[in-house]
Amino acid sequence: MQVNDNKEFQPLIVAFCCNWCSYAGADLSGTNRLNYPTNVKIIRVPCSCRVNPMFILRAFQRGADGVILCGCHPGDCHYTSGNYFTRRRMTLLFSMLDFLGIERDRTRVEWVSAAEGAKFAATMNEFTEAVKKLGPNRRLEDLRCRKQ
Amino acid sequence: MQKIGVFVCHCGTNIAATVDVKAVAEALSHEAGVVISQEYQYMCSEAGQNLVKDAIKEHGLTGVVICSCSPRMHENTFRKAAAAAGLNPYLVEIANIREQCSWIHKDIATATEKAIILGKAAIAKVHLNTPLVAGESPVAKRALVIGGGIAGIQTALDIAEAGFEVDIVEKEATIGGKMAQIDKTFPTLDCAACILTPKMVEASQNEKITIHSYSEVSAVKGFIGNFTATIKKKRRFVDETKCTGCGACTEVCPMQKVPNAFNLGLNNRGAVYIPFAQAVPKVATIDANYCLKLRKGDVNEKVCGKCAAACTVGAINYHQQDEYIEQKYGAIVVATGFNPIKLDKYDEFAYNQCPDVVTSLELERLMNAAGPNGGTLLRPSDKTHPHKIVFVQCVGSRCDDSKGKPYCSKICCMYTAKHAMLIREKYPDTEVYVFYIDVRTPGKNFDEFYRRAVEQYNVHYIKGMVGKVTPKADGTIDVQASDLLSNEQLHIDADMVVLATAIEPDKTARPLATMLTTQMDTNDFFTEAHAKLRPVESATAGIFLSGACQGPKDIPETVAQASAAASKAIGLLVKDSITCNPCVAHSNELMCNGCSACEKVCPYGAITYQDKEFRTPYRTTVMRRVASVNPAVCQGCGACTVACPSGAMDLNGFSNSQIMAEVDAICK
Amino acid sequence: MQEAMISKAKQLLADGTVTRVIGWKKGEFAYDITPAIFESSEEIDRDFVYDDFTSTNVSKYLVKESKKEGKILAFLKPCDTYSLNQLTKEHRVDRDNIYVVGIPSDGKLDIEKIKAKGITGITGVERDGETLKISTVYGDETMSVADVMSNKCISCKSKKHVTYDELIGEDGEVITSDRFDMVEKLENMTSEERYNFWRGELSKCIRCNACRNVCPACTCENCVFNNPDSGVENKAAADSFEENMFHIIRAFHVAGRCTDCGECSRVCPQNIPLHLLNRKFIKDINSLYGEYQAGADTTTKAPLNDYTTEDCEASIVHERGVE
Amino acid sequence: MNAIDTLIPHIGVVTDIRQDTPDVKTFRVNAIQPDGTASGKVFEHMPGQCAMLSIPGVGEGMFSITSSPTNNEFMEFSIKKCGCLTSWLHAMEVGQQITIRGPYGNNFPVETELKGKDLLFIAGGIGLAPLRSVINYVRDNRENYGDVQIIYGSRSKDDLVDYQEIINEWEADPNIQVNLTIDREQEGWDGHVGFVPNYVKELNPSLSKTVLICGPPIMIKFTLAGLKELGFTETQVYTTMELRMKCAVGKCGRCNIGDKYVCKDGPVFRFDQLDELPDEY
Amino acid sequence: MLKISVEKIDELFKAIAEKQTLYIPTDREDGASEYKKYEDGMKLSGNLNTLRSAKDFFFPQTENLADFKMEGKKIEVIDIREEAEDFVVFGVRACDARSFTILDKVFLSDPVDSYYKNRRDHGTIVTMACTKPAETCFCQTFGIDPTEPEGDVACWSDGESIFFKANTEKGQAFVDSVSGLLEDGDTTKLDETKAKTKEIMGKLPLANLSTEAFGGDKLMEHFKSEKWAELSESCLGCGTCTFVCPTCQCYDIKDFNTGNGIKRFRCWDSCMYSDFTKMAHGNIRNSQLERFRQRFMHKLVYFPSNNNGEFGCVGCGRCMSKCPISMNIVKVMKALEVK
Repeated sequence: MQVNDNKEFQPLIVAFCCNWCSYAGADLSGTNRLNYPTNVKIIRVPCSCRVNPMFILRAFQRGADGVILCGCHPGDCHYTSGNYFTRRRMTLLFSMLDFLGIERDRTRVEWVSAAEGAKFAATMNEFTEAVKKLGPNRRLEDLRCRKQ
Repeated sequence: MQKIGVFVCHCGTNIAATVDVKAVAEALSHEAGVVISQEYQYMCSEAGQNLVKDAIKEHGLTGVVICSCSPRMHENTFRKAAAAAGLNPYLVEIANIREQCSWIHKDIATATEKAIILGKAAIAKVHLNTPLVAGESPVAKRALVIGGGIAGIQTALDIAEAGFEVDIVEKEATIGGKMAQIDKTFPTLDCAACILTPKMVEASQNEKITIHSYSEVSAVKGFIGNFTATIKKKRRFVDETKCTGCGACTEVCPMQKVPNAFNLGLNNRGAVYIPFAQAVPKVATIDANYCLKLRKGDVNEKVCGKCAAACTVGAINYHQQDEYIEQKYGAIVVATGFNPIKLDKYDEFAYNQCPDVVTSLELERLMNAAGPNGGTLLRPSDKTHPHKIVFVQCVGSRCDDSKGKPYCSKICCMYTAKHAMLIREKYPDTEVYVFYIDVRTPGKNFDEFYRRAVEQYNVHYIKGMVGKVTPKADGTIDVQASDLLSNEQLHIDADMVVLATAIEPDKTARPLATMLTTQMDTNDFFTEAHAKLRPVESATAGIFLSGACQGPKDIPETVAQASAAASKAIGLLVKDSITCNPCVAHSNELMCNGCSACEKVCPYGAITYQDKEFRTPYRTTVMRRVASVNPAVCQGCGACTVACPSGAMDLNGFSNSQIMAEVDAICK
Repeated sequence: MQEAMISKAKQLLADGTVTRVIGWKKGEFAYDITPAIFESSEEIDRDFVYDDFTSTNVSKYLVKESKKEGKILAFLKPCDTYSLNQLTKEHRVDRDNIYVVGIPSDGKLDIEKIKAKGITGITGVERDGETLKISTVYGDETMSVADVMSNKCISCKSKKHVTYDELIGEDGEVITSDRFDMVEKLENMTSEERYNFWRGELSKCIRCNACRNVCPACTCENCVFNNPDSGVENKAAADSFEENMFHIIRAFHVAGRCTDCGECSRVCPQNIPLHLLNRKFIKDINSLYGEYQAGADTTTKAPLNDYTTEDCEASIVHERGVE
Repeated sequence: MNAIDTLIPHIGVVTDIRQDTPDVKTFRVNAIQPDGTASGKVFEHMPGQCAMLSIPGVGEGMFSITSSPTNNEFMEFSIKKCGCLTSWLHAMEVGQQITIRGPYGNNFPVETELKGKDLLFIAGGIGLAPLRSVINYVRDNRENYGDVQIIYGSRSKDDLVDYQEIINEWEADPNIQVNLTIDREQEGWDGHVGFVPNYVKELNPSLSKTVLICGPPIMIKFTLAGLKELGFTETQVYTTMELRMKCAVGKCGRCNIGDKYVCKDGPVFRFDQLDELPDEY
Repeated sequence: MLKISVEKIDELFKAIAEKQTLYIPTDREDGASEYKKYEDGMKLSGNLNTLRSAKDFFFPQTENLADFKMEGKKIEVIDIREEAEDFVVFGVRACDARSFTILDKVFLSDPVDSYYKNRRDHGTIVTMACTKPAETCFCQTFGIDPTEPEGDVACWSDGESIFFKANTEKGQAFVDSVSGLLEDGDTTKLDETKAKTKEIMGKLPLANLSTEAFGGDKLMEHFKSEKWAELSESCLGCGTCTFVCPTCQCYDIKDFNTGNGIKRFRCWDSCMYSDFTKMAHGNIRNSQLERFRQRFMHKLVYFPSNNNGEFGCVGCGRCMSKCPISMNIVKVMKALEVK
């Protein structure tokens, strides 16, 4: 959690982006100077299917307020099928988090192609706003890691 | 202790305008393990790279973090620079502070703060980077082409032309495939045999090409550059090396009631046969299901044996056994082709009841000079000349029910136009009706061809569906249809009905795909590695796709793809070895459960299992099934790492601990 | 039934079909039954038991036992056969080295439920049809069997054996149960209510690992929670996050593989309804990817190792149910 | 709360690092004085006692203190690289702080049973580390002991721990007999070649000696058998056990073998004592 | 003897809770009882015993030992210990009360564990005599009389009143602090209750369980017994028995990196766990047999050997009812005592 001058809650968003589509899409939104908030920090993975649920939990444990996963559009996976596995895994994981009462808007999967710089920026803006509304992650945080 | 060097790039003002690069370098210099933290105008310039190289040498760096533009831009640049300075290139990490920081943020304070965090994440990751060495794997200089139709022949010829050995495996007694059965080709109407058979001969005479006819691939092991295939040469009871193809045996065979498969059962042949006059290899084959001697069970019994007696070179061998050949290949090309679908489910077209309802492929044979009627179009039932022929389009194609196929078979519109035109030209007294859903003629000279059929040859094209085909007592066939344009019901008294039957991949394709660990779509067409960019490669490295096994195609498309697949294969075969991507998965055998979850999600078939002996703490051993990843095949997607419940599977360059370290650093 | 099983076991031992038998062994009281391996007729005569309290699923023991020399006879209840099939599918057992005798089960009793009725000092339990007679040092008690049926049996999903070499008695059918009712009830709560419910439950966890160690799907050579390199290793929940994480990851790792045998909840010393987590996954899989019963066969791909191009998007989680 | 708890460690600073063999490094550790300088010892100890060293976040492990108690300037630890913590320690540079607590365990009975005795030290590989403390203690109190003989062997010349000290000090000491051996012939080695157990038998030490032995389990096993053949009894032989512990104060239960806690009742045992323990070490 | 009427127990609780933190056993939704911090309206459980033992109060499942700050090559140790606040644990049974004696022998022996001692110094244990023992009870095997519990203050109920007796100075201070609510009472009915309980004790199935075959002198005999293989064959290697046991005290020390520093904490560990003795150089107990044996040998042989014959078990019966496969110390004792 970052606190800026006007003390508005600034969520920490971790975005896992696949190397081939979404990371390139994020680059493109940079190239096109499309703004999105600094709250979003991107981690590059080869494919969205590399993202283990453990990584997502880890992010929440360490103080992330939202986690978003971006990959190639279904059918466009560089590895042909990776994002299909991602889709099932994340659907089930998010459903479980929801079942445990973790706010469902803290997690999201979005397909962003290398050409969709605008979509990337828009998605990040939207997601950050959504998480901002939820306030700090309290239900899935580790108190030991909370910043003073 | 790690010695990490951090290099922050200004990128002119691209970064420096919104990120306080000095502050970033300063902040990162305090991170654990960082021994040098510098900033520079243009890191990617030669001077910038030298800065990195010098620091590596001077400080004995064990890791390098470059805070600059996207790794997609210059990761390779910096990796090369590191390698030049003697540092393993995979000990370099890039923090993307341009595309994903300076270019999207405006506020210097927050952008700088973010850049520092991204730098810290890269440092955290590089702490856990391990030197990776790209492996090399030798390439066997030989290709296997599965299927000997026009696709397989063209691929084999092209590969042989480039100087590599090629084996064609064809399950039938001759190569040639479907094209050999076709009469004329659209849109030029030249004779198929005239253009195909020379190619067949060329293939048989090419020193680099070995044709295994009447054979199938029974096992494939290995991976790109290093496949081992087992080829089963089915016994044909004729010694190929002796047989001259004279045909004497076929003439003396007393069993002449074998449906002639080449003519689609429209006439009969002997139990010993040569499929057609220009067959390659031109060698006789005995059909054991019909041969009087072989059906007896005991070949030593004195039954028939006329063919052996007639053979002057002693090629007939009733004792012949299946033969298995094992061969190493660098590349495999799949060219298994297609077949018309079975029409069992289409009772409405009376295909099974009425001999005068034929498929288009059957019509090809009926019209072919080498066909059952010597090229005169006669009704199969009474050998009379048909005066009214109805063509039905899309039989089994573009179906949304389970009877047929959901896709368009692509070639039917054109060959029907061809058939209609040929019939009208040869038999002007014959009326031709074509019932279609819509006519699809994209292709060079295709639409002109179709229009010629309509305008010049007066073929009656009727947009509508044929509802029912009923054979009548007088030998004619009642075709009940609807004309969608005039919106009326029609009844046509036809002499013949020709069904443009959908085509489907050959039945051998699916087991083959399993053997090759390649992917197929739900229609059993092989899936290409990328629908647009890698249309002739399968997702499994070293396996290429040629012809209709990948999707419906006409002859020119097939030949084009065959040559494309050949060139891809050649591109592989010219290499002595292939460099493997070192960022691949690897399994920790001590933790592996052998549960096969990873194998199930691997799109490349890179994971295999073996039973391995492990020592227990009690000086005994235990056998355990464990996974191993073939680094030459693995492409590094990481799907397996998540499927693995025990965490035995991890990915080089993006390991669990590396990604978690990045998460930790970002969330700190 | 016990007699038939004993004579079957003795027969198979005598004719050399098997060298060992896995079943259940009598305890100190009427209910404290332990899974056991018998190697002789004498041991079987002395200790073998099959009654209302033999609820332990012995399939998991076969991971180790089937790798030993000599075939082992396993008496499996219908639900246990699903576990065995799943283990066979995952190559965790050597099915050829197991002789499965399918045995019927009309539901097992839960001693905790009996004790929860305030009954203590139990010296004997006798079943007479649907009535249970319990003798205690404080006098005798009677109660209805249905009242103390174990939870996993109340929501029984199948009386059918999906794998066996031989059956004793008639095989049953897959049955429809209301096993998803509680999951649904939770789904219909608000997010806050669900959160409070699960905090209440999971905060009871003492991380004894009984759920994991009894689970037939948890047969990893080295569990991620024991592996210091996995990044999630932990021994005790030092924070509520770790309580959540352990159960989320465990449920996720068995998702699509859990046969819903109910052992996790049965053994939990803190009575946490852990099976609800697994059932949530099962329910989701069934509704999103088509009915799937883990262990029903040994060939079908597990739902998480499979996909279709038409699968729903993860956003479905945001669209359905109660916020 | 101001009660002292041994679980709360002190800070030590690594002031010198010596690469002894390819996988053994010896670390010199000093206490941090109130003025921030590094000097002196963190605590006093007896020969054979151990200390828990740790890098917070990496792990904590028990190591023998290899320097002699008679050394008042610093403590030393010879550590072989074999796991996560030791790898980290090996990667340390001078100036690195570590946490240290102790001393733990019992010691070789240098002031009681061993006093006045002829001593024979037998060590293999890193097994010299715990004995070095005793050897130097004995050298510094030479008048209290009889003959002193050291038989030390390793895989190769490069694997001899403290080689410089051995040749410069021990071999130069007229009051000590040093016998070195390496497993296999090696260029530049003109000393004895052969395994320690065989060498011991060859040297046929006097039965008057009390033996202190430390090394790999297999070496200890065969050497002990050899000593018995020569006529030694178990009451004459001391060893120190491997250090698998966590709390080091006999409470966490990890090093419990029979009714003994290695961290508290050991690590030094006489062989006749070990006979009374279950074979779990 | 001083007493309070059962109806007024809430008043007593309130009075205690006003001065210090009070924990009482109370029923939760699933019928099991557990110790909870007393709040108004909370009811004392009628169950024989709590699901978890009372050891948590002095030896919690996880506790922080120290914090570290790391910067460059520097390490800073932060002593996070704080003086504990006074608290009362009410309703401890005789078995659990004895467990503190056993835990004291471990944690208060040299070197004293300050974390444990801190809580011990500040905790007052108020025990409650049993009236309705269960079949799993075998405290009498270890010389514990459930009708005469130990503890700082012992309590008895005769159904109408609760009687108090201070056993220690701390206990006396506690009784004095609430003496305003207590009155002198007649113990006739209580003596009857005690007698009745004693009678039941004699009838319990495990009444005759004996420790005769065990103790420090039987070390090798039992260690080498062939029975361990059969006893341990179905053990799952979970920690249920250990974690519900009032006397098990093995622990692990771990570091947790919060991102801003290191927290060193200790947590319960179990000798039944496969990685309990796993260290960088290997594992000394690789099989479940060895680990299973260790746990019972420790309670029945090793501990008495070091503690004048006192056993490491108090017969509370928790492991008997909670073991997933119903293997337990009683079965072990019965198997081993047969020669």
